[in-house]
Amino acid sequence: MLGGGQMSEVVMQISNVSKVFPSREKKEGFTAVNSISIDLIKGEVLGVVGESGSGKSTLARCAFGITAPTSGSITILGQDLAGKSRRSTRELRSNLGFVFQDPAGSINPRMNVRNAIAEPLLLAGQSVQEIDKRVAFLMDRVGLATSQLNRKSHELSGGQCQRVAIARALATNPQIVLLDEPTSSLDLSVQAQILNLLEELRRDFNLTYFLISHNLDVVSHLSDRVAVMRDGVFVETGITTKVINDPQHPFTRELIRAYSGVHKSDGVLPAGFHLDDWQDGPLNRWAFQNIDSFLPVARIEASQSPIDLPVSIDPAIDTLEIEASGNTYTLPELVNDLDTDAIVVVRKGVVVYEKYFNSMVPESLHLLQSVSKSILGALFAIMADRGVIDINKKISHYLPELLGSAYTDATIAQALDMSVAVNFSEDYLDPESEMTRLDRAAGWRSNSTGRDLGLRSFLKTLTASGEHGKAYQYCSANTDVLAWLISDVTGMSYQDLLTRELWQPMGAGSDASVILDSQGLSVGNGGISCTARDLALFGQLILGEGRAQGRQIIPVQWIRETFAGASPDVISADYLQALHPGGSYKNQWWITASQSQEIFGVGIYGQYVWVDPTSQTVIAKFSSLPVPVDPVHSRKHMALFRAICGVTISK
Amino acid sequence: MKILWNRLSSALLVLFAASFVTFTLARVIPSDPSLAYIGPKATAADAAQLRITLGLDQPIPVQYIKYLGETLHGNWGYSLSTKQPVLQEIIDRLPATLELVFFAMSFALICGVAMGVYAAKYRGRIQDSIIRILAIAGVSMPAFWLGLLLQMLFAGRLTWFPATGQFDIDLKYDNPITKITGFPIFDSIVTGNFAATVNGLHHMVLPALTLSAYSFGLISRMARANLLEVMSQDYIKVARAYGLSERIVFFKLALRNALPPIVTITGLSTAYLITGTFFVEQVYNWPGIGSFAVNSLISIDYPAIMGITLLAAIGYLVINFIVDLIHAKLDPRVWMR
Amino acid sequence: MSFLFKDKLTGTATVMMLIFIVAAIFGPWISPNAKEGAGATNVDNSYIGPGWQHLLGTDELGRDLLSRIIYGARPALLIALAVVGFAAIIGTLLGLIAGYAGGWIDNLIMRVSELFLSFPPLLLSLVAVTFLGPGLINALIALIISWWPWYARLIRVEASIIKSKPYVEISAAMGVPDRIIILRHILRNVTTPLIVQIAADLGTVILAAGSLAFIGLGAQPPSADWGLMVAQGRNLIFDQWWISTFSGLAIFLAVLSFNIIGDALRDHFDPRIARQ
Amino acid sequence: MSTVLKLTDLEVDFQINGTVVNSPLRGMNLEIKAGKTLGIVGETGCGKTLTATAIMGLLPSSAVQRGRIEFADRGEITSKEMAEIRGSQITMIFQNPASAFNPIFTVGEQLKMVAQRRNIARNQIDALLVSRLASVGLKESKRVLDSYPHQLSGGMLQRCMIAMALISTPKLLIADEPTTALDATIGDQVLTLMSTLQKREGFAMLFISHDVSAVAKVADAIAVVYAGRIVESGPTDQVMNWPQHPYTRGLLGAIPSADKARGTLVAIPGNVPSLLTSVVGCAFAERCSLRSDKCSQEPPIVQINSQSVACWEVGK
Repeated sequence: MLGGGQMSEVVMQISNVSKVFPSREKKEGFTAVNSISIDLIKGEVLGVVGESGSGKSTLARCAFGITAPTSGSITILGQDLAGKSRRSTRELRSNLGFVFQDPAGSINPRMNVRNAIAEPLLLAGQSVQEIDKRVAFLMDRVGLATSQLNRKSHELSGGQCQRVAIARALATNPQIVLLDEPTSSLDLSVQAQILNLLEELRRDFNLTYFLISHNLDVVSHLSDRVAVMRDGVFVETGITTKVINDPQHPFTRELIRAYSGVHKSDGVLPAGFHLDDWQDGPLNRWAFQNIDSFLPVARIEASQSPIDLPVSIDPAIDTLEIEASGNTYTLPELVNDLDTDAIVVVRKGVVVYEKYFNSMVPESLHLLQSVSKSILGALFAIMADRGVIDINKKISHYLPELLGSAYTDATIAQALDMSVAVNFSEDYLDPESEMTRLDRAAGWRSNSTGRDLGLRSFLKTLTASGEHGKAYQYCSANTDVLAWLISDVTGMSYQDLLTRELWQPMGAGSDASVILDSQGLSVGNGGISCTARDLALFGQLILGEGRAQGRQIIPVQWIRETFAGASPDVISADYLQALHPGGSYKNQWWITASQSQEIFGVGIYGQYVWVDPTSQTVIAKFSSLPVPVDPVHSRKHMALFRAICGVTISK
Repeated sequence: MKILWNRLSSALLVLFAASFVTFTLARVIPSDPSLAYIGPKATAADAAQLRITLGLDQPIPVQYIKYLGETLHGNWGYSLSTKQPVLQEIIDRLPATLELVFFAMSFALICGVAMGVYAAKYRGRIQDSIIRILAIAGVSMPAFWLGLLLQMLFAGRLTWFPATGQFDIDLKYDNPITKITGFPIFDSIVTGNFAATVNGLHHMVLPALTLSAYSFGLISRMARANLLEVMSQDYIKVARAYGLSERIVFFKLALRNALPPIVTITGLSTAYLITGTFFVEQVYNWPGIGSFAVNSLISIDYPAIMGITLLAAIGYLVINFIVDLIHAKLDPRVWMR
Repeated sequence: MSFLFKDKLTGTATVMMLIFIVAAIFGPWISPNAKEGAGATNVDNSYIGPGWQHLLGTDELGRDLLSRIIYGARPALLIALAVVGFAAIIGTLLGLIAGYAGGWIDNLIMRVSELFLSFPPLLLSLVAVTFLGPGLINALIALIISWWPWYARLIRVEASIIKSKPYVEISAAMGVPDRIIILRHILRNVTTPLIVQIAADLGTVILAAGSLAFIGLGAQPPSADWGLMVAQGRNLIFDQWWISTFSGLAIFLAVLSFNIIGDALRDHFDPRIARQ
Repeated sequence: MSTVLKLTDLEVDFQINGTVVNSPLRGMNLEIKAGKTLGIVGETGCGKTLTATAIMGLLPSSAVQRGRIEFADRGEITSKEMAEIRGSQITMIFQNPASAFNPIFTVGEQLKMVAQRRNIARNQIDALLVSRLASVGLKESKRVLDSYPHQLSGGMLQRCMIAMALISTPKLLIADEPTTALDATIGDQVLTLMSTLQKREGFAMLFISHDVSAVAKVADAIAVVYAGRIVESGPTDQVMNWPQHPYTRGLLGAIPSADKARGTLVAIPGNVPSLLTSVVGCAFAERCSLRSDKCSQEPPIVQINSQSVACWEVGK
């Protein structure tokens, strides 16, 4: 064992061995083994573990003189193999034994067991009697009956073939044995027999093993020392128990995790992640920024010539003191209190405040939740203006699939203004509410109900609850219907439409993404993720009456209509009036009807785009609040935004 | 593109070497070509004089370079038996042979693939056995003998088809074919010479059938074997597991996968047709390269033999080249390398 | 050997092949008229149709056709064996060297054999026999010239596959000399594909030799050679149809039975294809 | 919870000219609940893959099948009915992704063929495929769809295969050694992906593998198969931690690891039986250390803890 320290005798010395194969693609060739050095100590088992293409077999073949290395040297028992003829090294080679992976291929199919084992003895010039004696001894040691002496490889099982191979490897009493994937093609129960046999023989004959395997279990079981190989180099070498229990290299850790019987999430998903919980805190801190790790998304592409807003940070903003919900906060305190992930303030076209939290960076995408609806509103303005759709037509006119559902008689405009009368409970916490069903249909929650497979099939099941256009009723499904409708009418995917009509024209700096349901339909009600900067840019576009980069992108008329709010004839909702007296919902935007005439888009868990025409300010804010909706959070946000805009006014 | 260039350059090399081999064969081997030229009664002096005239006294490499230069300039020498320029003879006779090969190949390909597919579909049943016997018979059949048999039966006994020739003899008086491309049947169609077309096709049936037997056997066997090979692949199992209909699995997937090797064997069997024409044209007195070749061989007409050999090697190269192109087109793994 | 009788077709072919072999060996003793079979003419009896007297009729020189055909079996089988045998020996030798040695030797041998293969099949033989002069022996040499490259290529591929088998690599790593590796491991394992190829080629060679004889470049009169006999009967095909028909039938049946047996042999040794 | 698949006494024989030459399945009984995973573990030739092939109705013509297959709310289904739901309600992923895709068609063409078969409107297919590829973690869907199989890695192809299996939102996904041909780390990623997808889509899964630890990672319940019959089944934790059948114990004891002293692996003597021989009584008896005279008779199924064990000797 290794414990012997100074007693240890090096039987094989591999120094700076490299092997380069000629390659079609690369002129300099493909480097399978890249300058590896390691010593093999008498009596030890050195295990090399690696995946396919790691170069482990090539290393073994170089070490045992099967192929010549491109550079470096190999010393076996003090002698160098390189450059010597096969004949002159025969004696040295008799100290080496070989066991390969393919049991059947290891034995010449034309030779019987006796002759296969006898081959190395014949080479050593032994007499027939000596050979027969030795073969009988070996057969016994590897657990083969003498009755099998005359069998050929196809008459033996894989395990028996491997026993013959081991017997041949031991024929000349070698010191070092190469085991190249010795059990990889064997069944588990046979593998155990062979592994036990190998250990027994090692002990009895004081053998040194050079073990190569992709199987970490096998290597860690049999080896004293282990080397983890990847892309031609050892990424980690050490005493087996140490490497297994305290791996240093990330690849070793990955390998160990793959072989551990317990199922752990694969590093992309955080501990405790479950599809039914990701929207709630604290998981949402990670999830909102990493939607694409667990849900299918499609790309909304950035502009080729992005607008880079000028930056001039206003230090005054951080010194604000804000009164909210009976407390007084400094602005950083309030921002922190509201679980902010990112906040960007643009005043008169200049970025005056920009902060990121929770490991967000300016390039990070964050889920917009229902702020996505406001983006859809803008897209519909563009499409209606171009005559692609008529918003006063019935939805079923464009989507006959929805005939019979709540959307049979509702118009596009009514859906945009959330005045469709539909049996829909927007209760985020009730597992049987339509909202929860919608989440399941969109793939946002696990679904083992067998129903609501995809948005389309869910939307068809919604029923009308009365006359449309009479009363405001917030219903996320409306927006999903609209996203479906517009991509069906145009024959383009929703993400491509957004790329072409909005994201690129407005000069977005980064790609955004939109979540897809299992059928590939974009989740319009809340599936967009983008950077805080790009959301602010979108707000800026609204503020600038739809113009960007010298082009009118969103029709002015529509923006003015939106600012004007919904018709007073439409019955409003108590919670809306409580928060925004006189406020309303129009074109997928919220209208505050306050003195400053702000409009905004809002998503659950604290996502906002805030547009204040009075102070010419746009605020984009991402958060990961612990609960979807809470009036206290809402009031604090209003206070925060108005305070920021107020600074502007005071200046 | 690089593959294409590699193929082309190696083809040129092969051609160069092939011409050298034929040349060497013609020169090194004992029978002195000059004897054939002047006949057995000539004196030794006559022969020596002729050897100088023909340049046969010079060293072989010199002769070869000279020959190569001449060949490249289109001077393929004069046929010893017809005393005509070899290249002219070849150009005159090539269309007849190519038409024969075209019809034989078309027949072999269509029937071969159809039969192969049919046999694969009914594997192990009586249909399969019958097609198997037909195919083995096809590759075991001496073309010259099959030609004679068909002549005896369909021309001699049944008189359904003419026994020999490309057209009836009177045709050139009654309905002469206007020469456009030199391909008689093609020209007759283009010029609307209906009578000649019918007559030509009528003469075509027996020789084409005879010539196609071998290729038919090869192609049908290969088509069957490959279809079955493909049908046992994992991806076919997957297609079935995903509920694709048997019709789509068999005709859209399997047949498409089996095509590349069928193309290869078609190319190879076209090569067999090249030498096949020698015997078939001989039997049917077909005025093509094949009968010219046999006559040249018998009379040791070495300029003609060398010309024909060179032409055959070129033809073989062209076929292989086309096969490679189609192959690459059919199998993305080839052209993406 | 039971695979030679695995189905009716193969069984029939085996029986047929045995008949040809018997005819080739015992021809002089079993033919109805041994003298005529050997070439003696009997002009009075020329052009007698098939009947009880002469089962297959007589030829233009009055020789009993059946006897002639029985006598023709020997040269047909001999040339097949000789051509395939020599081609296999030359090809195996070169193929083994190329496959095991690799490198420039491999390149040289393979380029040369590719050169021979760049002619359409049989063409090289035709040209060679023309310049060598007609005759059975020359035809044999000519056929060997165009046949050996196929074997070289086959054996080379097989050898290079076997060369990378673990048992060969282990032997080499143990220090076993190349010579012994080639003999002990490689040669012994190429025998199967070699036998399959030989069996498949025997028929084809009979066909090729017949073709040479038919255009007068093979065996010369008065030898009893099937291809030659078809040629001799060619102009009589409409009247004395039996001469060409039966001589050709002999070629056809011989080739057919060899091909069927070749298939059976291949199926037997290569079960992957047989399953289909 | 509803049952998605139930096999009762499923047997398969192979016949040549009317005589049975091989009986690789000798009475499989199993049940898979909606949204759950059943793992089948066993060594070469125990009948794992054949079970999947039989369920899919893809046995070769030389096979004779007996027993009941019940599927979801349809009850017992015939092979004809299976042909209807095959590829839509039941889908399958295979061991070797490199050979499971047709080499001469692009991945996109092959996925489209499957989607078209599912009667999905032509204009929705592209979006569907993009979504499906995105959901299996392939973001560059365009590049993937336009690729030929040989241009993609094994891991990517297996993801494509999973995407293909989910096109029709199946009720049951059969995974036949889905990670065997992949490197361990890649295989582990695929396993994670399958669990995540299962949570989201709610399909039930029949997970077949020779790799006990892979099965333990994903399966809710495990069935250990030996010689064409289940010898032990039960919840994963139970079977992994308290194996009852001597074969299960042997199998788990045979897994090498750093914790086990060298040379002390449980080595079941002998070899996995070939099924050419007909089995009387317990097929494991000849390799079993608990063997008794009774073992020459068919063992009863006994309940121990929450496991069902087919053995005479345990639980006595």
